[in-house]
Amino acid sequence: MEQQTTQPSSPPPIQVVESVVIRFCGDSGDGMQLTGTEFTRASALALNDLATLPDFPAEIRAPAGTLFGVSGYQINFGSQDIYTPGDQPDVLVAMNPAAFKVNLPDLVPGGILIVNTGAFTAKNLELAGYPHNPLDEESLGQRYRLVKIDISKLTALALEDSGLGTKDAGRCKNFWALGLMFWMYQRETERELRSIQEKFAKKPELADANIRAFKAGYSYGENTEMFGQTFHVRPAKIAPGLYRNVTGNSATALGVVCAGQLANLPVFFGGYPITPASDILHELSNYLNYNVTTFQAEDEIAGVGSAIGASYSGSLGVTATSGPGISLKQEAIGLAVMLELPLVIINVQRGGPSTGLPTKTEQADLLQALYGRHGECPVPVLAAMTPSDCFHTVIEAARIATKYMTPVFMLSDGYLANGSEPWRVPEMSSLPKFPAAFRTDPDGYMVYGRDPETLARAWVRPGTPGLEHRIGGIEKHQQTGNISYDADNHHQMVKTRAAKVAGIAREAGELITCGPPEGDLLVVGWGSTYGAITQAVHTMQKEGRKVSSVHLRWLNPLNPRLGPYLKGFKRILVPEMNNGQLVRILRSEFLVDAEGLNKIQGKPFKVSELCHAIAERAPKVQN
Amino acid sequence: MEQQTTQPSSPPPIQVVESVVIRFCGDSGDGMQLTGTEFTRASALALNDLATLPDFPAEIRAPAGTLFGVSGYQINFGSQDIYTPGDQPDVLVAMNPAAFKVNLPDLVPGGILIVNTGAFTAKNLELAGYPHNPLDEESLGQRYRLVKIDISKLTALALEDSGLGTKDAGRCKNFWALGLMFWMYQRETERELRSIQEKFAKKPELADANIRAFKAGYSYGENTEMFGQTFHVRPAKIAPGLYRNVTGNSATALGVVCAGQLANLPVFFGGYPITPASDILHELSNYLNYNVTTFQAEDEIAGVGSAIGASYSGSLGVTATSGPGISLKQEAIGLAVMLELPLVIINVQRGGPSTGLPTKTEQADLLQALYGRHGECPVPVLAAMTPSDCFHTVIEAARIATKYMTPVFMLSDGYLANGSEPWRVPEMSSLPKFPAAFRTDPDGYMVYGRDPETLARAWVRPGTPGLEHRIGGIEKHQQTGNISYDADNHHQMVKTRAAKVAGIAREAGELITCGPPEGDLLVVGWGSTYGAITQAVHTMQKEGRKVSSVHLRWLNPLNPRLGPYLKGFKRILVPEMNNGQLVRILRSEFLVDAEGLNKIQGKPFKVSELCHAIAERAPKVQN
Amino acid sequence: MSTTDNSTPLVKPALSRKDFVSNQEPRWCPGCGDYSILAQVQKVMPDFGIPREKIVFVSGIGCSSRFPYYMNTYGFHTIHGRAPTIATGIKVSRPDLTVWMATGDGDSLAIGGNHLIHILRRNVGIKIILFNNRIYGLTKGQYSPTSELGKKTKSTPGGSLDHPFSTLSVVIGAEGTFVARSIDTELQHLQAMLKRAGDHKGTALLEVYQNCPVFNDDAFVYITEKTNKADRVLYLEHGKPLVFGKDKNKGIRIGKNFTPEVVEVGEGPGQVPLSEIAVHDETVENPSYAFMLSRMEWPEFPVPIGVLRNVIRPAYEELVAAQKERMVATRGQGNVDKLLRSGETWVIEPEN
Amino acid sequence: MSTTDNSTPLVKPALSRKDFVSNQEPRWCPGCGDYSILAQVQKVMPDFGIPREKIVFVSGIGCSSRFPYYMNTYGFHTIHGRAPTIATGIKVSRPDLTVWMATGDGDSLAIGGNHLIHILRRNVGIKIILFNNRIYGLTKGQYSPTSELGKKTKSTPGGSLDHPFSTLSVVIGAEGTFVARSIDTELQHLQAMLKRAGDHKGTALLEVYQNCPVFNDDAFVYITEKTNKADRVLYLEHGKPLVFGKDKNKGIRIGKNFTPEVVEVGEGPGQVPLSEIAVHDETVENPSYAFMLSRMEWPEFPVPIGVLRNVIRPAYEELVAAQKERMVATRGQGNVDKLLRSGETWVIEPEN
Ligand SMILES: Cc1ncc(C[n+]2csc(CCOP(=O)(O)OP(=O)(O)O)c2C)c(N)n1
Ligand SMILES: Cc1ncc(C[n+]2csc(CCOP(=O)(O)OP(=O)(O)O)c2C)c(N)n1
Ligand code: SF4
Ligand code: SF4
Ligand SMILES: [Mg+2]
Ligand SMILES: [Mg+2]
Repeated sequence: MEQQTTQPSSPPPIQVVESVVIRFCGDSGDGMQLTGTEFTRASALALNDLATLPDFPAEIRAPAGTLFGVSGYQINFGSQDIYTPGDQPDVLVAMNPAAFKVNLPDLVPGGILIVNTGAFTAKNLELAGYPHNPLDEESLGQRYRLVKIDISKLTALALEDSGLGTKDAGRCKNFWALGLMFWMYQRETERELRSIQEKFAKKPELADANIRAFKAGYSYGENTEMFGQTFHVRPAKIAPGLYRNVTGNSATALGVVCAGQLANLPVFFGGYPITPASDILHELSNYLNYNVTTFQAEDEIAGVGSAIGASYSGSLGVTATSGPGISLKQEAIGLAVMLELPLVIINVQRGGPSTGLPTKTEQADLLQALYGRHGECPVPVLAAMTPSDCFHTVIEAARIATKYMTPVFMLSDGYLANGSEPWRVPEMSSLPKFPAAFRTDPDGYMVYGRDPETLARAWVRPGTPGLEHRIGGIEKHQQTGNISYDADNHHQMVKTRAAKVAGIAREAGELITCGPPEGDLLVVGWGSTYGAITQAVHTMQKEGRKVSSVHLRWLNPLNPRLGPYLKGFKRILVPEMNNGQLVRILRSEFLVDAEGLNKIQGKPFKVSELCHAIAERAPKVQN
Repeated sequence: MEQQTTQPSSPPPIQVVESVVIRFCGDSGDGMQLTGTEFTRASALALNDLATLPDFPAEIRAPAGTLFGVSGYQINFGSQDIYTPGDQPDVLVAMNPAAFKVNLPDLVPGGILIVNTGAFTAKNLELAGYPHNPLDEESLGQRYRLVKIDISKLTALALEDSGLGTKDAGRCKNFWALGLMFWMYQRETERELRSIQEKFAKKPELADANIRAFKAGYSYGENTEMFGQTFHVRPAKIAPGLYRNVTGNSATALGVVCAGQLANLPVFFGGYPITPASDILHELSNYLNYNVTTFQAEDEIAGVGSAIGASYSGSLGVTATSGPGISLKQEAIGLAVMLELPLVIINVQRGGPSTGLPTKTEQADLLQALYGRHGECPVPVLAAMTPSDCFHTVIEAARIATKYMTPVFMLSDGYLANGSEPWRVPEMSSLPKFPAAFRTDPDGYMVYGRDPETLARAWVRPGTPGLEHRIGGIEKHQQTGNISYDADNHHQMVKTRAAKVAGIAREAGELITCGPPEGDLLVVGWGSTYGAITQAVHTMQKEGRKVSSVHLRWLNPLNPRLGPYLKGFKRILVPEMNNGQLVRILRSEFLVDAEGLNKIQGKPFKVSELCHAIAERAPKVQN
Repeated sequence: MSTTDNSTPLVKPALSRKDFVSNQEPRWCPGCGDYSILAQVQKVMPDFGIPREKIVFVSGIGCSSRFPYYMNTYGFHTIHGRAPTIATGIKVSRPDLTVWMATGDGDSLAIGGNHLIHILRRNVGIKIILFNNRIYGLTKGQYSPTSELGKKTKSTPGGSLDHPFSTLSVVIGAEGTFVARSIDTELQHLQAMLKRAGDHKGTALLEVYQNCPVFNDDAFVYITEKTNKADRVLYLEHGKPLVFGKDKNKGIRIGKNFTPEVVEVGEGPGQVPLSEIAVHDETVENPSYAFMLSRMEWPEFPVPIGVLRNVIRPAYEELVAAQKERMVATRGQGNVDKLLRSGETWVIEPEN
Repeated sequence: MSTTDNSTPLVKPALSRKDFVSNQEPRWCPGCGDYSILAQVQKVMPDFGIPREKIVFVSGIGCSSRFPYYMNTYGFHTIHGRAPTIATGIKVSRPDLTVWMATGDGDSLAIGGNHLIHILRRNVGIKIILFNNRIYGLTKGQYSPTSELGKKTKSTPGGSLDHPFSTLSVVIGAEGTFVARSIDTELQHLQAMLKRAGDHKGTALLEVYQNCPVFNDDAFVYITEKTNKADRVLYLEHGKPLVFGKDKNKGIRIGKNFTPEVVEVGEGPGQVPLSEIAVHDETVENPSYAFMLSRMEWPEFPVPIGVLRNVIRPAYEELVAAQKERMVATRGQGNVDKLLRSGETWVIEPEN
């Protein structure tokens, strides 16, 4: 918590802080995800900038009280630009011993630690593997600003005459905690009360109970004056406009809908559920009235196959999955490369290899996107940088796919998928249209004739008279598209397919950079590390270090401006949530001694980790 | 035909030549493959060194007389080391107009052109797209040593009273041509006659007819004294021992059988037919009495899945396929990586992408072998250099798989698979054994405990009391193997899996080089380009160019001696039958400006193409 | 441009067989049964009255899957086993197209088995011609999931050990709504079955016994040979009793526990009156009857040829279209600007 | 070491339920039907008298596929849908092992459908427990291939459009030799079925209706609820007539064209005498009868529970072993040196 008191001499009742990181944690059944999202909304409405990180177990409902059943939700909100959900919580709300045990190590020293003592029962302590109650340790209060509250009991008291059973009443304690946090950060409560009403509209007795709990928590803060103070985070300076929160998966789904409209194409989404990509399917299934068809196939191969069939027939074919699904889809993607049909392939990367860490984030499928198919089988690859950027990235993927008649990979990851941020909602009219052009003229039609600039072949919808033709996965004659086993023809077709994808470099636009175009160190990133890298580079620049960063939205082809740009720096550092993938490409492509910084923990980089690595490589410069 | 007449002044009846390239070509139904293999055998028995290249259409039996139904078989035999099937035939035997049309461009200027005029009928000419009979062109006889023979008719005549129908008699003309070539190269006929007897044992009338045709062809040469001379290729200086011909697929199958014996393990082969890998399944299915089980699965995934199941239970699990099959198997291979179970994966590469050129050769699946799976999923990769080397390579793959508890890729290709060469058959007793060790001691057993040197975990056969344990594809605790979502544990496990594979570098042995360790140019090759590169480098060295070559048997990890070795050369050239794959790895790994030489034509490099590329880069040095 | 321009004739001239012949020369082996199937398909195509451009032939990989190249319609040669997935994408996104699928016993029942059973249960409007030659042709002769037990092939020199599928049992077990069988050499019958399949809404599966003279010659000679045919083939006709034999004197009676039995038909001793013989009904809702037919195999039974099952269930693409329409009807045609602004939003005013 | 050492007892102490409980705590949701299935499996395991180390539990991916972790035997949690392939590799290479497989309706009938039908036709000796909760549990609630039409789930907010499979129809269509069904809450019955499945040679498939309280609660309450159970469930017992109902006064008669019908049993008017009621026979060779049972679904019919089909066909691993033995018998145990030297060879003599 970077704090700055308004009147340093006498402690005021309201302390102004620049940004705060709060983590709510408890049992899977404790409703921590709900608590987190409600608090997020309130912070957004208070015009703070923010970023969030939900973290829940792979188990659907792990047994209550166990360590592996702990669920958490972290939010970083502030009056400056917020790039990440924060390295370490300033405030930890722990609802039971297991959550306490798992999360305490992350709390910043001196941070606020709010504990629900009511859950520290003998049984829960045992489940968490505590021989003694850790709250009894004296040092705890010395290391943190410890606030012990029997939230369970206080909630029960508040609901005494609500008519609710103990079990149901117990479930309201997350709203009690939420109420307390609303008081601490002086959040507007009216809207929250309405929201609870709406959420539990079908069970008014629960709505009522949760409201009571919420109010009780709020009053508790007010009446006990816990810290003798509350905190205020000023509104951030944010571009004017209409805002909402989006997660990466939501933004992706919305982007797919928009892409269809911008391309003037029906959307066909073929997929098979898999964590953390399933929500894209779920959301799109709600948008059928937007000229969208969703198809839950029998497996990933059928998912991509159906999308290819739809693309062939004149739809925007889209498929989304995670690593294991990509491994299965590669043969069919290769077919689409050979057929030169548009296709958008979304990979919401998760921890691997194999089943790996299905609910955790990682960036380890980059090389697979580039090289995972047999034969020479180039596919353009784009990566999203932030949750809301998923929207723009998937639209860009669709634009390239239809313009160049090629499958396109759009890489997202578990962190983007579930993380959320405020998003200034664009007007459709502000987004450039890219209406698909179908060939209808039989005159001089060559199935593999090409646009001289883009090298794209023409898209023909079956149903068009006079253009009947046959295509398939066997190598084809470079004009007629008929089967050809000719040696030179094959060589040229391989070269042409490569040239077509390489030519997409002209679409890459400006480099996304932070800092001057020369210095001691350049940090090169891609994907979801954008926020953490940017924040770290800012911080280090402020310390007077000659560090800049460049962020790659295009992984294949690379932005043609990148090569020259790299030359301006003495060292190059490539942080990735993998064991070193982009770094290999940069080394091979530009023969630069780029160095990897690799974190393979199923978790995003902390800003501090990056700052540390930068500090080691870029000295403070005295002017 | 590099020829050297023994007595330059007066032309002798027998001309001694150092090496000859002959190509037999005709319709798919003309029996060219049989003719080729018979001639190959006779040449081997004449103690020539040799290499062969069969080339047949993707269609099972394309309609007679069509261009796409042409089938060819090329053999290069000589009295010196023969590394390739030869760039251009010195002798072309064309059995019909379509074969004539497709193959003539390859014939060396001034080469011997033997044509079966009997097949140049109006219908066949039309099928081949000839408006006029090309044999009527005068220039033909000026450009080549043209020998027109109505083989069809002569064969018919020879079989006049054989009682065979015209159709069956017509089928014997390939033996007529074979007879002629036996005469031209003075091959021993006795064994051939026996071989025909054996081959047609069940149809004695056919055996008889073929023998007659064969003899008639031989006599024709003798009686007409076609060139006034015959040719002699002296025996090559070949290491003493017992020899046979093997194709790459045969050698692979034999290698798998031997590997099982050397490892003291039953072999389980799970596969699904695919060109050009199917013969490995076919051959192994004949070796069930060698403690081998073959399982033709419902698809490639089931093929590799069953092999993994067998490995888990204590067999040597093996699977073989080609590109499309690898694309499908990747998810399961990733599981095997996670489980750390031995598995041999054979990829007989063919032309891609997608269905591509199924019967042609290519080397375009290297990057897929390295990076084709989701997540950080390292697998060792080995490539065979020659048909017979497939034997040793697959044994090495099995040794590494069992020693390090890991899946191993063995890369072969269509050229190796179907090409053949004489092979000095090893004694089993001369091959080092590597008996598999199964853990049986429950004391202190940790499912993911590791050998400190190899980092291999212990292999436990189900059925072993006290060692019951559970494994799966989810990330696991680095000792117990239990499911673990722990961040640091995941990081360390990714690093450990990578370190284990990297550590296999210690097995790489000496570099395979040709030439001094420094010079103007180093040619780096892998896989089936070995022969062509070696021959080209030899040739260019003789011209006084400072060129050497190094051939990589290990693609992952790379041989640790490679990096230092590269430093000795001014330029590095990497010829590959793909669009540049190894070259990327070398550039990224060693930051050297290695340059690709890429041929993507479904055909091996010609020696001359390589010589040309070398000459451009390494000047002739005057001493 | 006048909208009442009369220069374009409104009625296109009827198509003929030749209109469906593409410019690619078939590359099958001489004598392959695929030629006959191709010819019959080209023959019946004009009867549907559907313009060429509205027809798509989709296939997997195999000899039989080369089929689309030879049809002068839209054609799509996909990858091994995946034709049903691609065909589903085509039909669901474009219900106006008539989609046929050509596939082999390996393509559809080995690698593609899963997609086959799922397209059947969904009842996507695809007309599937399954070329069953009981062998892998294109890869040069390995046994397939329909190869008989003990078959010696390249991959089973000692004889195959895998109990074969009965194609139509799998199809019926997977909820197939139109299930039929014919033979490459039975030209009239094959044409009739193709017509029936083409007319079906939902997935129509027509298994065609196809001879592969190169790798599995005479695989079906046991029923196609003239002298035996009448005794070994049961021609199914809706509403007619299940009788067969040269003199139509043998019939199928249903015995205990649903077990069919072959009986002699007649009024004499040891004979069974025609009234006890099962009467063929393609339309029985409950698939158990059709399943029973699918189990009949010579020598125990005659082999049924014809339409085993033909019931009506909404085609998948119709359900998809209707659901979309329902959503449009209840929610209105989607307005993306509204969608983007759905849920909780807030406005940051420009500072002035 | 003496070979007659008596210190090791020859007979191991019999195992108990607890011996099969692993040290891993189940991570299913409270109230999940998987707990009951696990408990019943652990309960019956000792009855087979097979030592723990000889047993392998294999699974795919899904809630149900976590099963192996909780069994104190060898266990293998594979990848989604592929358990049958890996189980096949285990059993064929090691027929001495007892291999069980745990799988979900998505794992086995969506992504894994092809492997399931192939393991069944081959009759590999695997005992498959198919946890059918008619939903994808682990991915948090999408419809599965067994979900009823119109089901509203996360991926089908407007109701699903895919006609479901009847699991056991697919299984019988794919040549299954042992086909049974039970329910998670029917503890005795489930135990009995597990025993039966465990005793079968070849592939045994036991479908267990399993409640997923989180995403598809009470999916089977229409047959499990006490008041209705007797009228809605048909308990199959070999040799007993197909009667059901509280008073056992309803029965199944086989009507025209193999169509079963529910009748009232009795001698009164409008009633059907017991003699006309079908008598259950698991062992009918022809699967048409079992198929007919697999089609019975409430409300038209009671839902059959028990063993639908149980016939004997050689297990695949036995055929494989026998073929190998035959080859060894005819050719002798292979000598690799000879093999390498087979075919045409020649000798290059050392020059001296
Ligand atoms: C992924 C993949 N696996 C294997 C193959 C090789 N392959 C091509 S066709 C075929 C089977 C052909 O049999 P079938 O479907 O019965 O067709 P037929 O040739 O008999 O008409 C196989 C195994 C392939 N092309 N792709
Ligand atoms: C290749 C792959 N695709 C998708 C998934 C995601 N996934 C895991 S389990 C599952 C379905 C689970 O349903 P079911 O088999 O019925 O098991 P249940 O959880 O209901 O017991 C899916 C789609 C995966 N792990 N791997
Ligand atoms: S191999 Fe058989 S199925 Fe294939 S084209 Fe030839 S005859 Fe026909
Ligand atoms: S989600 Fe359903 S099936 Fe999965 S563990 Fe929870 S209750 Fe059981
Ligand atoms: Mg076939
Ligand atoms: Mg389920």
